[in-house]
Amino acid sequence: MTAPQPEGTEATKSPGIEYFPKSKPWRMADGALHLLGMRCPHCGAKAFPARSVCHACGRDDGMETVELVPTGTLYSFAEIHAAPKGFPTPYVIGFVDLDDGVRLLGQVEHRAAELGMDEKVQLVEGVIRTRGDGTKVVSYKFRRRSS
Amino acid sequence: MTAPQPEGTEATKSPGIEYFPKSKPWRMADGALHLLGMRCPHCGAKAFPARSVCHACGRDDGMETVELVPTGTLYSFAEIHAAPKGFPTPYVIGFVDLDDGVRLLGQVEHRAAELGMDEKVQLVEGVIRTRGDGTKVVSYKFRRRSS
Amino acid sequence: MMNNAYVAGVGMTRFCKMPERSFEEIGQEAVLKALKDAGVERDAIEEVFCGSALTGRSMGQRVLRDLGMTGRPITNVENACSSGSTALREACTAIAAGRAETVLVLGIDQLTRLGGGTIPGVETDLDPNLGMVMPALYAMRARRYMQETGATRVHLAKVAVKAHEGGQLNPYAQFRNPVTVEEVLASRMVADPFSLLMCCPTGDGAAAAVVTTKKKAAALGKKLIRVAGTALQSGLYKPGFRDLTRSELTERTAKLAYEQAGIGPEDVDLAEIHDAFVIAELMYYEALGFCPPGGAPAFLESGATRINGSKPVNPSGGLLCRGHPVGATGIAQVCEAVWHLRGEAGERQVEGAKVALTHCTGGGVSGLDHGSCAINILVA
Amino acid sequence: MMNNAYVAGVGMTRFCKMPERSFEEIGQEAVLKALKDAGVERDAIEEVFCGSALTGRSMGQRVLRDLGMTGRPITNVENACSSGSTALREACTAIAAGRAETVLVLGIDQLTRLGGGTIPGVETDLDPNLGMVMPALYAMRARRYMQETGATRVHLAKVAVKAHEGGQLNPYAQFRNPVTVEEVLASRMVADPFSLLMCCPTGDGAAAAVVTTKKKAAALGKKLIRVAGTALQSGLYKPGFRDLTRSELTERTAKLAYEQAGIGPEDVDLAEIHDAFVIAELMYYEALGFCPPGGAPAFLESGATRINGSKPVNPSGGLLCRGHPVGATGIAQVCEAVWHLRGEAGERQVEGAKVALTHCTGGGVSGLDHGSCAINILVA
Ligand SMILES: [Zn+2]
Ligand SMILES: [Zn+2]
Repeated sequence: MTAPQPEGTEATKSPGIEYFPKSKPWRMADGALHLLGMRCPHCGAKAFPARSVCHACGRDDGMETVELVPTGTLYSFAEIHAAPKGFPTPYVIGFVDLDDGVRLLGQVEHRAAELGMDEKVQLVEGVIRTRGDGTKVVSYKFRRRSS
Repeated sequence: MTAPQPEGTEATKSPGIEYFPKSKPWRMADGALHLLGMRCPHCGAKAFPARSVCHACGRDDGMETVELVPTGTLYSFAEIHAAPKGFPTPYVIGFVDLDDGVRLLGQVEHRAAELGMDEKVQLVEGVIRTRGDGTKVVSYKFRRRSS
Repeated sequence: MMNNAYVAGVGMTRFCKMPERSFEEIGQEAVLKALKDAGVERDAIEEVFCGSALTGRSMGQRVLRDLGMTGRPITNVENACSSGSTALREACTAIAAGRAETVLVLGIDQLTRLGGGTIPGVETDLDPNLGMVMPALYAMRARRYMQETGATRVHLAKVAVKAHEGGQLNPYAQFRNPVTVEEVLASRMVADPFSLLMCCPTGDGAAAAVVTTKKKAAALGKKLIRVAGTALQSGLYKPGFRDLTRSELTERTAKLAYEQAGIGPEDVDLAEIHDAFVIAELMYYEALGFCPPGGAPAFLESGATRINGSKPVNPSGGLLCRGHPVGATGIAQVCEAVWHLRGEAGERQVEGAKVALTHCTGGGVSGLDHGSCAINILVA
Repeated sequence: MMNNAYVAGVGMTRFCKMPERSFEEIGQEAVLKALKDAGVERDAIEEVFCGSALTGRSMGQRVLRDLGMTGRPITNVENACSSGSTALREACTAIAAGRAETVLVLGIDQLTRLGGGTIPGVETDLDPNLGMVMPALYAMRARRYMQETGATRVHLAKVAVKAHEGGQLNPYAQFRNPVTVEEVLASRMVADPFSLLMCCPTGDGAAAAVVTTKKKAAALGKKLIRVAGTALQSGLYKPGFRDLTRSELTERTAKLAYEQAGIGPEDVDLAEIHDAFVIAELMYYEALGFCPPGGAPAFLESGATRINGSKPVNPSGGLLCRGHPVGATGIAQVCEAVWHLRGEAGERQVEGAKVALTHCTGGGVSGLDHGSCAINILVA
């Protein structure tokens, strides 16, 4: 473990695992990963990660933390062959528009040749990199929807 | 050896030694260290290290490389107790005005309590730090003149 | 604001990998060349702006020290790839405000000091932690652009081929060789659909310009070249959908620059644009108004943007071939523009050029098109 | 240049170690406070300048993104300890040139991101490679100053004691405790003759100001506070002897600032100066003209520079006690000045203050007094 973890998270129970972001802003339910984002009660704007000021209307009171939907559409992707240390090449990274309108960047669990544009994907948990000491960094990733 | 050395310097013969600056801009003669500086043939200005433009008159032709005198006067000094890695504390650093007018910063081979202001010093070669792999970094330093 | 600043002199180092030189030496070479080109002494410089992104702190002071040129106001600015152009904009503003009459602008970076690889991200941003690298952002733009316009990887490769047509004529360029479509496509994959020759190289370099009032510029006797427009903008934040085949930031910045200069894209004789990756050149043809949205592949194939075409773009070789020491690029573009406007660009001269546009954009920040974009319009 | 910019609003975070917060959050807190203090909406801001030295790149863009405040010109500036003040000077110039009417200035750094210890030097400079650290430069100044003036370590300690007199009344200060001469002398040795409490702490923080035209400031209804002088200079290179007990750079910059404002040191009601180390405060009393050369120890002992003295200096606690997140300091000084000029400084209020001076200097470059110095004069 290279980084301190908040007490009670799975990370404290699984040596060799670290989450990114460290605050683990998601909840697993029925095999799907639900990211915790912001919703502005004044204008309805959503964003990820959560924050206390609304980027859209500028209000800084009462921002709600909400679960984003775990499904979306792959807008575009690239297969990376030259990457910083610890990211095992090749890997695919893509922009996904979640069905509730928030766009996310993240790794996609497939090779580029297997993917198409506008493919339906879902959020899953997975290893995104390995640190020098062997620690696996776990974050949200995308997987093609079987259905 | 962590750094490439120009061929034929002592460094290539002494593993575990590295010079700073790497170009080793000095010559040893009669036990004294003569730094190689710049002299402007147009206005007479001197500076260390050597460069191809005169800071004083702005001419950029014909700058000469000259040996600076190895003796000078300690203008002020401080004894450092908190330093970056590899510099073994405490050590003393001081400003020395060489007798030909160039001011140098460098380590002084004595504790602060042994030194006085305006003390006469001379340039010597010595270890200024030790790298993580044990390599000694050798540079110019100051020593009180016995005479 | 009155755009009343004139470029009186320019100079730059060759762009290439120079790990054996200090950044101070690299910067000094560009400064001395610009002073000589302008025909001014050191003391004529009242202020200095230095744009750099990745090399160090107090860069202007460090470069100018051994030249005996400190002792005046030196302001270091950073705006990623637009750092050099941002410095020029501040210089023009200092002149417009009457704060100074003659100002030195330096752009510099030494990427070989970073130890190779792609440029590191800022750790608090999500994207680099998730595995994002700058080529991938443009690669995703390219994949979507190809899907929407029908462009192919051959079109992408042709951008690199054109860049090398210019670069091989440019003594300041990092690469001096011609390349073929086949060579570009066959180079090793970096971020699919981009192969290595579809990405600008890393390297070192500096570029400088002396900017002054009309009166002083006229007294120096060089052809008068006015900075008729100098616009800077930052990207709009969108946490949701964004059309990655368009650059809202470059479109918005270009509109402001054209307004300032009182011209339109049709008046531009020559443009130096931010082709950090091949798709960038195509996207920015459209964002700068040189061709309609989606029309860039055909516009490229028409030959319009070659040196002897109707709208020459990147005769220098651009970032793809001249190279891209980040903070230096904006001022290198100004050097190139000035040489063309004076008729001093040698073999790569765009004949009769009277209006030149320079464009930089960069700074990867999640949710923005880019951190910043700067566009200058120079008029002879 | 016409100095016609007014400070309409200010705000800052507490300065302290905040490794658990992102620099974006820290900066946003300061920005929102300044906007609220000025009573302006986000959209009123036409341009942004962000001064920071050590934290990251495209800092302004990163801080403003989640506030939905990108999409306008953002210019990042760096001048070591003078980064924040340099940003203010560019903002005032943009207003003077008519480029913008209402400008946000942000100063920010998060030194806890650096992993502790003294601030790293730039590797191409000789000094840090030879073992130089910033406290040692000032420690050498102090040793020479003591030899030439007869000042003692007790005088040095009394500077820290005075700083904590102000800091303990300042809710934004990193330290809120009083200290005694004995405690200062007994703290652990850092760079003889300096013990720990003679050196400013490292920490994190941000400060922001809204600067605008007289007309807009008046419409906002706050007391009018004009930036009557804003001067920036860089140190002169001397490869030979230099009198380290004087600061040629601060003297030169102060002269320009006083000329711009049409005042002299005798007119200053309150000064926030760069006491990064105790000797700095004494030297800068002299360089700013508050007392004659060599007269600083007696001036300090007279009590003149305490909050209720004839020339209050650093009622905030200064760098020694309020703290010094490098890029934030210049704007924190402006916040403090504005609060005093408005009569809003609470327990540490300098009564009846009409003219305030802020002073920063820093950037270790071998052979220069400092890389840069910035002085602002604010007049109510
Ligand atoms: Zn809202
Ligand atoms: Zn000379």
